[in-house]
Amino acid sequence: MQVCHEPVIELDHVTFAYDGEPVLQDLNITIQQRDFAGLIGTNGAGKTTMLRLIVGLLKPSAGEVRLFGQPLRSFDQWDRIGYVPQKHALNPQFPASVREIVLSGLYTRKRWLKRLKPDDHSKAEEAMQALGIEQLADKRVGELSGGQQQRVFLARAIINQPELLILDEPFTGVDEATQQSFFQILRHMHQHHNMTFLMVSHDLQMMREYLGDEPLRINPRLSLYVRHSHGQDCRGTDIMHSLKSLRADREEEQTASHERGDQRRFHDSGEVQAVIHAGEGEGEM
Amino acid sequence: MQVCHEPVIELDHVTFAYDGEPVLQDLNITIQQRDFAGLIGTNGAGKTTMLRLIVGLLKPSAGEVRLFGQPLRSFDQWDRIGYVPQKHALNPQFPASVREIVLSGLYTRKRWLKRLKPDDHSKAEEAMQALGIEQLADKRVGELSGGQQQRVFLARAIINQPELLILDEPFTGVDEATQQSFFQILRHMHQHHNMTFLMVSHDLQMMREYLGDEPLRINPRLSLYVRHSHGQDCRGTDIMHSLKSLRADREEEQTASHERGDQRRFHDSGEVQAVIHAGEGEGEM
Amino acid sequence: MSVTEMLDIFTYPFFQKALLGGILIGLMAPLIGAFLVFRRLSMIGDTLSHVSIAGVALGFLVGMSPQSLGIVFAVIAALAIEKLRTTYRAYAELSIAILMSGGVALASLFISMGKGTMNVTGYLFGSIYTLDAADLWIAAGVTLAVLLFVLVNYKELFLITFDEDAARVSGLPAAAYNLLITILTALTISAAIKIVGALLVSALITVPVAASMIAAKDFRRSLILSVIYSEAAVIIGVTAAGIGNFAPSGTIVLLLIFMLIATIASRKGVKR
Amino acid sequence: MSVTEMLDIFTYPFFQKALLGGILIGLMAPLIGAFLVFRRLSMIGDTLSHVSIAGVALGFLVGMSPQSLGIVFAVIAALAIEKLRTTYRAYAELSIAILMSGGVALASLFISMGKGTMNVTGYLFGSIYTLDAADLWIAAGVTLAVLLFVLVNYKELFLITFDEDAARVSGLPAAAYNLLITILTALTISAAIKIVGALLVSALITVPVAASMIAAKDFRRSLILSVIYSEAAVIIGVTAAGIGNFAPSGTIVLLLIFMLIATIASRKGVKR
Amino acid sequence: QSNAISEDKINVYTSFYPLYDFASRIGGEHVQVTSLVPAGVDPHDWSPKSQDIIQLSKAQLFIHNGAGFDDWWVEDLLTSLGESKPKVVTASEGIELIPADGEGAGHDHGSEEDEHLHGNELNEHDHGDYDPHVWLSPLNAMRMAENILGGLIAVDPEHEADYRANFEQFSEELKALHEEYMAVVEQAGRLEFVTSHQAFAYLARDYGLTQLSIMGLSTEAEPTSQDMMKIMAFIREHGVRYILYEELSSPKIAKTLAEDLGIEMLPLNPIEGLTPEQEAAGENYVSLMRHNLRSLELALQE
Ligand SMILES: Nc1ncnc2c1ncn2[C@@H]1O[C@H](COP(=O)(O)OP(=O)(O)OP(=O)(O)O)[C@@H](O)[C@H]1O
Ligand SMILES: Nc1ncnc2c1ncn2[C@@H]1O[C@H](COP(=O)(O)OP(=O)(O)OP(=O)(O)O)[C@@H](O)[C@H]1O
Ligand SMILES: [Mg+2]
Ligand SMILES: [Mg+2]
Ligand SMILES: [Zn+2]
Repeated sequence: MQVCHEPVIELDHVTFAYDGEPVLQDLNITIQQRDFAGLIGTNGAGKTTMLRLIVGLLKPSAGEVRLFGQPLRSFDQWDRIGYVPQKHALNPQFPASVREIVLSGLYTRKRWLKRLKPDDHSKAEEAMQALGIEQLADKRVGELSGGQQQRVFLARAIINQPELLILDEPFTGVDEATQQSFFQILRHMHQHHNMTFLMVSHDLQMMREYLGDEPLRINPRLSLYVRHSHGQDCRGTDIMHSLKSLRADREEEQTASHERGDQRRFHDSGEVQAVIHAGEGEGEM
Repeated sequence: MQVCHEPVIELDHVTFAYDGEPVLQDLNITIQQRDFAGLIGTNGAGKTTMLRLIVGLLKPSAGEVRLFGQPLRSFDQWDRIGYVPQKHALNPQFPASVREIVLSGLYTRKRWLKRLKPDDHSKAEEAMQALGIEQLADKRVGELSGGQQQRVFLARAIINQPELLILDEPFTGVDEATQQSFFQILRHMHQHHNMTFLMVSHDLQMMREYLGDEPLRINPRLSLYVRHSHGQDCRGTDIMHSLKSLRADREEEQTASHERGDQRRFHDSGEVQAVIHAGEGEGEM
Repeated sequence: MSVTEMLDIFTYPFFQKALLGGILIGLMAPLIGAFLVFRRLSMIGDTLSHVSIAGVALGFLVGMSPQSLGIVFAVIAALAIEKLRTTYRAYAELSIAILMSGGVALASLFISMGKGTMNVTGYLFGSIYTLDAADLWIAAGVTLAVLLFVLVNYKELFLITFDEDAARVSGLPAAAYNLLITILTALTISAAIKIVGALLVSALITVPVAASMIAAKDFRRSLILSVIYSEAAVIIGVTAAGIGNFAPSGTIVLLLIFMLIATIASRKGVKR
Repeated sequence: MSVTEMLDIFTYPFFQKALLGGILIGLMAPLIGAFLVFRRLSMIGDTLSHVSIAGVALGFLVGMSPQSLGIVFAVIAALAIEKLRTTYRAYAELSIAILMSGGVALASLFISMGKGTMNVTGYLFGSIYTLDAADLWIAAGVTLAVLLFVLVNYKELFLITFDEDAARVSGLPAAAYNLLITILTALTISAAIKIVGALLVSALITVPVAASMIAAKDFRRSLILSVIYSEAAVIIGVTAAGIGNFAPSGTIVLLLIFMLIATIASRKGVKR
Repeated sequence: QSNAISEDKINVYTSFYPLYDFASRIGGEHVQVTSLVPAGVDPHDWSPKSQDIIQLSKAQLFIHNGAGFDDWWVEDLLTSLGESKPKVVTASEGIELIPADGEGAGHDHGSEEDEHLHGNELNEHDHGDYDPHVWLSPLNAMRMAENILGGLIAVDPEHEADYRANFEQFSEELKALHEEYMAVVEQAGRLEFVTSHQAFAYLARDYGLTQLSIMGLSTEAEPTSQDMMKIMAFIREHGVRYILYEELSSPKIAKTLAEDLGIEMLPLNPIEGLTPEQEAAGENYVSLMRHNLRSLELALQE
């Protein structure tokens, strides 16, 4: 097995029911390192439920979830994971500034009880720049528009540059231009940094353009689009760097072509690596 | 002036600031009967603010808003208006069923203190069918998925078949298929029923496809796509009827063609009727 | 104790009045309580009773009717709560906490200024065993007022409680409605507290609603269920306290809390 | 009264102790209060003090130390609140209201079972003018404990208060943290109540935080500002009450509320 | 009740009204008496103000009731004074206290740590164990007056003679009151009386009466059904025609019984304070006890 093919997310015969109402049944999914997995499904199909099971906010009624090969029960490397939920528990009157919330993406297990360093503040600055909210840094989050708020939570998710980024409808309310540039950052991260993605979206077109047209059916209502990356890793480790390379790309494009829609088509020869045994009774435990 | 050209929404030198921070300045916009107006703008441009000004949830710091020709202060025909906000004040533990919330779309001024009739219940049934949530009727809204909840609020907005429907990012979290079918219902209503629409969306493509490619700039960050309809009115008045005609359309399409994307292009010879005098100092008061 | 002896209690007028009064308040409290709890004002009963003390103390101090001043203070407090509720719209319960502090502080100030005899608390707290005919009539009036208000305005109350913005956009005069709810709340609660005591009223406003919202999926059913919880607790509680010789209010409230815990346990709750 | 006469009050040991005790509690209360208010537990001070009464009454009844039982009850109540807070996660303030009813009901039951005078409340309520050296040491200890806890765990507390799910996903042992916060809250509040009285503690937990959240845009500043509000009210209030001979707690709390109203008025609030 | 400390008089502070009355009578012109807790204010709702403490620290004598009535805050208050404490007199000292539970079976509190020091005060027991309403019997009042006399003499031996003379005079009045009570009891048609709260146990003991109360000593407790039924049974059985009630704390319970049983209500004042009207009418402890006697006389008729 190649180094990059280690499983990052494994659902092993996972079943879940809310109050006796089954939502997910006997799910077997493996997402590997450097996969970009897009989860698509109708409303109520169980996408959010699945993501919450993966990050441990829900406990499966049967089966096991493993992250980076470790069962969730004993998993403790939460700094390797970033998660943007579908809905935020943001109280509009909670006095927290954009900067504070973005910084809180760094408050992971490893850093408990440690003070923030100047370096951390520049990371926050970069993350905010990446989402175009650097001007809003000192505003109260509750006073932002819906899309601006979503950008804050996206900035929080990438500030830590986690190895696995789990995004539940991350573009909700975000304007077209920011969607494009953020997705490009994600793509750059996917292709040139050792990162794995699991993303829910209803934007079929955007998903298909990057992830190809051959989804894997998890069950009748859920399908997974996966693209694997073998791109060369680049040395830059800061978000700013992704942003710069993105900007360079953009300028290139702008000088090269003006045709709309073109900038989206970046297909490379990614092979689908997700292993899915939906519905099967066995599978490697 | 033609009968269908009566102004429905008029912003007359409207200015608004939050806590001294100006958001909208000297806005002059007129949306007329049977316009389908799409409001597009970057995050934080002031779209939601504008819609909240129009429905009276915010008061302009200067200027006047008129609905159906009447200044907002004295406006009282709220049953002619439907509004779906960007964010819902839905507490997930509030015990309200889908049916109750959809029915609450009928609780307009005219019906205060009146009991609901059996007719009203069948209207609710239709509205729920239109959004594909009839199976969820007796579930608690807080227990639905994000997209399902949004569908509930869309159903509530159309149950009353208002003359003016104001939608703030109505497709948030709604799956692709439902987006399509709901947008088709809206289009049918626009073309064949005397209805006016004001809709905010970040889905440029969907907007452009129906509303054309020539937006009116309101200010550097906001633009309005408008399409006017002169379509023949049809007699049906129930939502079910829109749905049925939609289904008929669909079947037709399905037999006629299989090309993706095609079903979206319904341009008819709508002329742009919105009158915009952004930034001008005067204009008809 | 033989069964006859046990049933003997039902022949006592004070007990009959307690049962009747309890049934009336037990109907009214959760009906108005639902609209308070879902506005995050579940502690309003406790707060109004504490603020009233300030009014009563002031009444003694300036030689006006303590009881009327107590009610005036309750109404003013309710209006202040309504005002603060819009300021803290996302933390509405803060309005209650602020008024609580302010009310107790005023009371302590007035009490410390007072020279005369003021048995301040005595003016406020009733007990379910000490109802007289006038109390019963007031209880009946309050209950009827609340019942009519809720029945006639059910749709409006639902909408304004569930989604105040939507209520405004559908033309409901929200400010006027809020004012009406506020004043009715202050009046009925302070009347009820005077009759059966603050403990019972505060609990009957809150706990049945807390239990019913776990058990019911829709609002109408939750409202009905809360009345059922409340009446069951009152009837069983008054009877049990009567036969078993416990403090009646305490018994009713503990029964309610027991019913709440049973409801939560039976539903097991939604796993987070 | 001449200025010298006015300043004379500062020479009295009881007044010096009041000032010192007030400054200590005035530091500690809003620091822990912020994490309570934003969890919607702003009434926890009132509730714990009422629940303690049940413990004290039980102490009298069974002949155990009333004061220790009072604290035990406060801790149990805080744990129950934490449990109910997850059941009513979207209406967390309901957990407070339920415990309030339950606590008062238990107290009424125990009191009515006891035959003695049960000077129940006396065990609970201190006054800022009656501090002794031991009280000051306890106040200092409580303040130090809270200060250290908040300083050391600032990031964790911010995250768990702002977004509990995010805290879990970033690996914070949320359940353990919640337990820790809960128990620390119960202990410090019940200690502080015994020392300076329930009125002052409840108000200092809530009102400065309510004012600062209106004035400050970020959490750190709002926390600092709440301490400034609180200390300003304590120092000015204790001094004014000392010179003007008013009830000290009442004066401090009314000053706080005045500062709150001034803050709201100066900000005019965001129009809805 | 002037608040100022008088330089040329003995400054006496008392915790509540009857002690104020007693101390004024005995101290006469030599003393300036102030009552701390305003009459009738529940001590729980009261907290001292700065002048209270300052002046208390300058006072020569502080008299409080004891017997569980005011100990808990007196103790806090006194410790807060530090060194400059006045002499403290516990007025109930030496009176044989009645255990709080009417049955007389005291709890065993022996093992309990006594956090609430009573300093120089009387009983080792936790408060709450005894009925604190000692002042409601003229005989006890005499004993309390004696204690106050002792305190005054201790702080101001110079005027011992005057104090003794005043005490004798007051004592005569109390004796006269005692005689009147004896006379009423002698002519009584019955020896039981029914009250709302159990505040008159000392009176009952000293005059061989039986007090039947609906509720115990605590005003915080709720009546239980047995409380109500027992008293009703008693009233019916013995043909009681009057129920004695405390105007301020519990009129409703008495009212309920009176209404249900068709009997009458008579006020019985626990004399914890004076209303402004009573003060204006020149009432005092003795005159109020006479009013109580009027009610009692009616209640004790056959
Ligand atoms: N309650 C508020 N207090 C202060 N400023 C606010 C408030 N709400 C919005 N704003 C500011 O007003 C501007 C306009 O906000 P609005 O919500 O109207 O934007 P929008 O166009 O709807 O954006 P989006 O596409 O993100 O929904 C933003 O810059 C925002 O920061
Ligand atoms: N708290 C809950 N209690 C009970 N049922 C729930 C709860 N949350 C979700 N469900 C149900 O579980 C199913 C899956 O919900 P989930 O949120 O995972 O859907 P989803 O795929 O994310 O949908 P969407 O695209 O709308 O976000 C839905 O049918 C929903 O009604
Ligand atoms: Mg979802
Ligand atoms: Mg918006
Ligand atoms: Zn039609």
